[in-house]
Amino acid sequence: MNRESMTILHHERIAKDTYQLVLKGKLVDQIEDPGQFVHLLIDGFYLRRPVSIADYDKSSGTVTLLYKVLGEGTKALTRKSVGEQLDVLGPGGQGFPLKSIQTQRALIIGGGIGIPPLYSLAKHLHNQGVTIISVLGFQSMDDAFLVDEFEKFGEVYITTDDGSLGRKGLVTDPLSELEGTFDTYFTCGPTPMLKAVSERLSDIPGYISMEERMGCGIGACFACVVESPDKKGYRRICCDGPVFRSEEVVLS
Amino acid sequence: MNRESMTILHHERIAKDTYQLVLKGKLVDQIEDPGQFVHLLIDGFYLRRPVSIADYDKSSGTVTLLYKVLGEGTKALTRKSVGEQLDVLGPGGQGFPLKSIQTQRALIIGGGIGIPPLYSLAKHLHNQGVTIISVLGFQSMDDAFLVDEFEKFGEVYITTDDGSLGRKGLVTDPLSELEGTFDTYFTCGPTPMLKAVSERLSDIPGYISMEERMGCGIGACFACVVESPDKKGYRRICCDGPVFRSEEVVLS
Amino acid sequence: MNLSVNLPGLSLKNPVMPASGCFGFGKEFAQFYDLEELGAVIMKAATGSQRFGNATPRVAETASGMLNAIGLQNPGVDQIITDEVPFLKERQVPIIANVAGSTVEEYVTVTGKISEHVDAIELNISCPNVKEGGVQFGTDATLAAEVTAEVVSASHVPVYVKLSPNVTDIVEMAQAVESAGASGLSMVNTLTGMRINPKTRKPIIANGTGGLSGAAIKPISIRMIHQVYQAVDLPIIGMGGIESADDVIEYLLAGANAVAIGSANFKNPFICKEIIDELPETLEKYGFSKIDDVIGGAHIEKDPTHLLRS
Amino acid sequence: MNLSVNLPGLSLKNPVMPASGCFGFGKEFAQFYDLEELGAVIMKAATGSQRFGNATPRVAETASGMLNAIGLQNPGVDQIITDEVPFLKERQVPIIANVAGSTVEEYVTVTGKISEHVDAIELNISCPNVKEGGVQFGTDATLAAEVTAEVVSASHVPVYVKLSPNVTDIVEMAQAVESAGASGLSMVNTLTGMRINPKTRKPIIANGTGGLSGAAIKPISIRMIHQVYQAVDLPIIGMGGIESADDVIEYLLAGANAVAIGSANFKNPFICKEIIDELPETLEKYGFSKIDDVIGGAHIEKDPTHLLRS
Ligand SMILES: Cc1cc2nc3c(=O)[nH]c(=O)nc-3n(C[C@H](O)[C@H](O)[C@H](O)COP(=O)(O)OP(=O)(O)OC[C@H]3O[C@@H](n4cnc5c(N)ncnc54)[C@H](O)[C@@H]3O)c2cc1C
Ligand SMILES: Cc1cc2nc3c(=O)[nH]c(=O)nc-3n(C[C@H](O)[C@H](O)[C@H](O)COP(=O)(O)OP(=O)(O)OC[C@H]3O[C@@H](n4cnc5c(N)ncnc54)[C@H](O)[C@@H]3O)c2cc1C
Ligand SMILES: Cc1cc2nc3c(=O)[nH]c(=O)nc-3n(C[C@H](O)[C@H](O)[C@H](O)COP(=O)(O)O)c2cc1C
Ligand SMILES: Cc1cc2nc3c(=O)[nH]c(=O)nc-3n(C[C@H](O)[C@H](O)[C@H](O)COP(=O)(O)O)c2cc1C
Ligand code: FES
Ligand code: FES
Repeated sequence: MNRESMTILHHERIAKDTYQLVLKGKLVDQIEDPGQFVHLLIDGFYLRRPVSIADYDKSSGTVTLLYKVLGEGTKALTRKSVGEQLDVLGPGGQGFPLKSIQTQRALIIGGGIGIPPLYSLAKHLHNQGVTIISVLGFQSMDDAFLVDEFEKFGEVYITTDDGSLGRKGLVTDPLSELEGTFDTYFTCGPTPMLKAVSERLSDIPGYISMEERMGCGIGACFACVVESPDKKGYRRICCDGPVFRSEEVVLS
Repeated sequence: MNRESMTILHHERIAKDTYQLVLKGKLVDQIEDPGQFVHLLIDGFYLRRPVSIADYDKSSGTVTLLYKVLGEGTKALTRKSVGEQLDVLGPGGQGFPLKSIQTQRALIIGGGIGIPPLYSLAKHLHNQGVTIISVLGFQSMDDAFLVDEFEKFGEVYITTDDGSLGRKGLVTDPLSELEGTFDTYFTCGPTPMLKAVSERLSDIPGYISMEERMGCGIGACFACVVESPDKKGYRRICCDGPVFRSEEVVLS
Repeated sequence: MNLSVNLPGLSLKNPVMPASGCFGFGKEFAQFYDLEELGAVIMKAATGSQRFGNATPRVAETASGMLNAIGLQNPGVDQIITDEVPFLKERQVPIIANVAGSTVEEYVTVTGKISEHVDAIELNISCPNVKEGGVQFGTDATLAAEVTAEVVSASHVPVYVKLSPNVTDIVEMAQAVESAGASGLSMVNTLTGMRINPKTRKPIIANGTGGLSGAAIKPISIRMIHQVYQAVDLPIIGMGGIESADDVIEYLLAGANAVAIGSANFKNPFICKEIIDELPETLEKYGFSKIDDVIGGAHIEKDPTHLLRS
Repeated sequence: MNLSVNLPGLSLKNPVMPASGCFGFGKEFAQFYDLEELGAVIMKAATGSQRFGNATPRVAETASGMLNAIGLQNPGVDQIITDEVPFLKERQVPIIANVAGSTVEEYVTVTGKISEHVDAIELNISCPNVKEGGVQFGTDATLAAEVTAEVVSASHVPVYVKLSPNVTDIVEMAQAVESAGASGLSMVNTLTGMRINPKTRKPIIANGTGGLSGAAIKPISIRMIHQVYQAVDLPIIGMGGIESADDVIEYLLAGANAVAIGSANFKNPFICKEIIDELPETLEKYGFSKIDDVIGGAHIEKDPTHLLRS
């Protein structure tokens, strides 16, 4: 992990309130797994913003982030222009442990702005020859992004809250019909969704990527803990996660 | 007075730590007299920064400011680029009351970053046919600015703290040899200088332009008062000044 | 949307007013917008006779805030009544007089005089910037109750006591002035602070200490209002670092019935008007249909689940 | 330039250390720079047994600061001694243990154990984020003196008492712990605050209130240190919002003998090292030739006239 002033190569709106940001810098070299994140310092804000690595390319030293405007910080971030610098701390946390994952048929379940880290994962798995089925949930058609990209990796099911794209409903809805078609699942999204998914698929190996408000982002402040069912009793999302095996954490 | 988002037309270093900033906007129309100021909001800083109007042109709607980097706010200001916007409140305060000033031979005494408002004044007086003698003081040659411009209006005496330009010493030093050559003086600079000048020239009509830390800059908060020798007991620099007749205020 | 709020002595068309000391007596701001847009105007502090205040510098900048030690400079209550109040009276806007003093007698005299000309009194027992009086009354519950009781009986209009945040137990202070007869609370005044200039090696403010205001103090004020709302039955005018309509909602949710905006007027002289203009759509954005539904909303135990996801 | 400072139990090569709770037990920061660069390390709070802390969210952002309510999560004193202290002991850097508890007995037990392994104790009587103990000790002078006296007699090393800023009279607190035998003061802990999310209508922090830290609180801490410096004879470790070498000078001028840097480590994990590196030239810029000349400089009456103009 390092702190670097990275250069903005590309910055574009890709869906409603959703932006793609491509940064160039040396810390890309240190990325180990999909699902890790970077911690962005935005001028005028006190705390850094964690954003998942959606894609990266070590040969060109670039990393792609996809973020949604949810508050003042992400709103201010949209005003940064190509050529400007951004103070980045990263790469942080433990991603999807590619080397130890044993999967032939992966189910990817992403909700809204939880989808970006799954893109990088799906790309890697696809390159390894894994069969991929994706279920992507959005609020509505205007919020949808990365759909074409996921379709390159395999079958894609879309759900939207209002039915404006794919089927109306939640990402858990297609799960019953997909039963038996995958050996491992990978999910990221709001905590209630993660809870619903992991309860539904409790007998299948799964990896979930979590979010929590962070202080340090490096494991020192204990802001970002989640309960674990073992003796230790907790995990820090910023450094033990954000990706956990489903049985490693207690969602509430 | 108004609040306006003005456009930066020009921004350039003109001497050591000293910058020229040209802004375009409608509030230029409201400038009444040289010596008024604008109040600049710099991103990330809580209070506005008062900066004198060094020059203005109503036909093109531009105002020229000259500022020195003295702290964090002015340092941040240097990073603003041509084409960007600046949040400006102004024009503020009472300048040199051109309509009521009766002078044929004016002595202008400026110290360092107190010189800018005197430039606009000298230009106006010169256009009205007034004879102008200027005494400009700087820390050293590297800090000097506007010298050529003042020379267009008449004789110029330069003093520097280290003697690297003009004569070594204070702006008060040339005053004895200038005795009798002027009917009114106009001065702006650090308060100890204003005090020295006004004591030295106590029998001659004079106008002084003052500085003080400001809250509102519009007369509402009473941050910027200076003692006055009358019943009222005080003047607010931001709205009763910054320009005062020398006998109107008690310098300390 | 109806933004009106009714408080003792004050029928406000909206819950936003400028805070004392940050708006003079209104004249300077009248050049920017019509003061009738405001919920009310809180005037600069009035004392028994003219005061010249502290030496300069009187203000210093801090991170997301400022320090001030004006020292209650004002022309004295009589001159305020003759020279300043009439300008505000000409407008359809409730007037609140901020009353300060060094002794109980001074508070009582000023209140007796000025309360005939205004709609409410804001009793300033919390000014940290004067040598005598002021803040002692605001940090000692017994003294606070004493001066409140005297002022309440001298006043022709409801009295809102302005609490100091420089205390261990804000609830104790609120309860003390409640039992002494206050009609409302004004929360909070500034926190005592200091900045030192490394170049001069001295405090930037000539007075040494000054009162900290601005966005920096908002979380402290919100916490205190949240605490006091649960413990007393008085309406609260909330203040400290308000800069946006969202901030107003935050204050109302914590338990304020109306709000005052102080130092932000210095950044942007239009701030009060702009926030008033934005309030209706902000309320709507968060699913409120009137101000009353927001007040104290953070204390309602029922979980508005449908609102939990953004 | 010689940056060393000598305090009871602590021989510091420079006056800069990370503040408790913002640096874990050092391991995470050791990946960024050599911890031996630091004046000392203040460890995260230790309690008698393991604590899991509060529900999440535990942090919220504020203007120029943050709120936290971690709730003293830590593995307990025994595990800290076996699993955490050795890593720091391997390095040439003084260690300060931050001791917390719910009862005097817990404070005494923790101190007795951990003081055998560290250079000084920072007695945390000011944590606002736990239901019992903690902040009550820090806001009541009698209780503060009592726990201080007990801890001092249980400790093998000097005890620095960490004061809470949430009090009416900080001088009274400082004097109370001074007479109870404290060797030094640590000033200050966080100010209790709250933020409410208008979308959920609830406090952002699950605990409701949290402790405010960061640049926002610097003027309050500076003021308190300036007051306490004049009233007690103890060395002071100053903290609250330090983000630059200039801030360090401001703290030392106010009366701090050394400083701790907390939340700024989250913005920039290199902050302590960067400030230490900048200190010599910053001291020189302001005309100082050693740290000792800066400490308490704002209290010297002689006007350094030659410095008044910049
Ligand atoms: C490991 C991780 C990966 C993430 N990846 C992405 C991503 O790829 N794309 C994306 O759009 N978002 C992602 N998020 C969420 C993103 O961090 C928040 O949306 C963002 O911080 C909101 O900032 P704001 O200034 O707009 O909101 P504000 O509400 O103004 O933020 C205030 C504070 O709360 C924190 N905060 C608010 N919401 C969240 C949240 N959901 N999670 C964590 N902190 C929050 C902010 O970081 C900040 O400290 C991720 C979060 C985590 C923890
Ligand atoms: C009426 C008036 C006209 C001025 N005209 C000019 C000009 O034309 N060119 C120029 O370079 N400077 C001028 N100044 C001084 C200028 O305002 C300060 O140099 C500037 O505010 C310093 O800001 P900073 O952020 O660099 O310093 P900081 O020390 O970081 O500022 C901190 C705070 O102190 C205030 N402050 C610091 N020094 C001064 C000062 N000397 N006067 C008033 N406030 C101060 C700042 O405004 C700010 O609120 C003028 C001041 C006044 C009152
Ligand atoms: C320059 C200035 C002067 C003030 N004068 C007074 C005053 O005369 N009486 C008073 O009760 N409060 C006074 N205050 C406090 C404000 O009314 C308000 O309580 C405080 O500033 C917090 O609000 P803010 O953060 O919006 O500024 C003053 C504040 C400032 C900044
Ligand atoms: C996340 C966090 C955790 C903290 N934990 C502790 C703690 O365990 N013990 C303690 O005495 N202070 C604790 N503090 C307070 C800091 O040590 C420090 O006193 C305070 O944050 C002010 O300094 P700052 O503004 O530089 O952060 C904590 C602060 C933060 C932000
Ligand atoms: S954010 Fe500090 S431990 Fe995770
Ligand atoms: S700065 Fe407010 S009255 Fe002059």
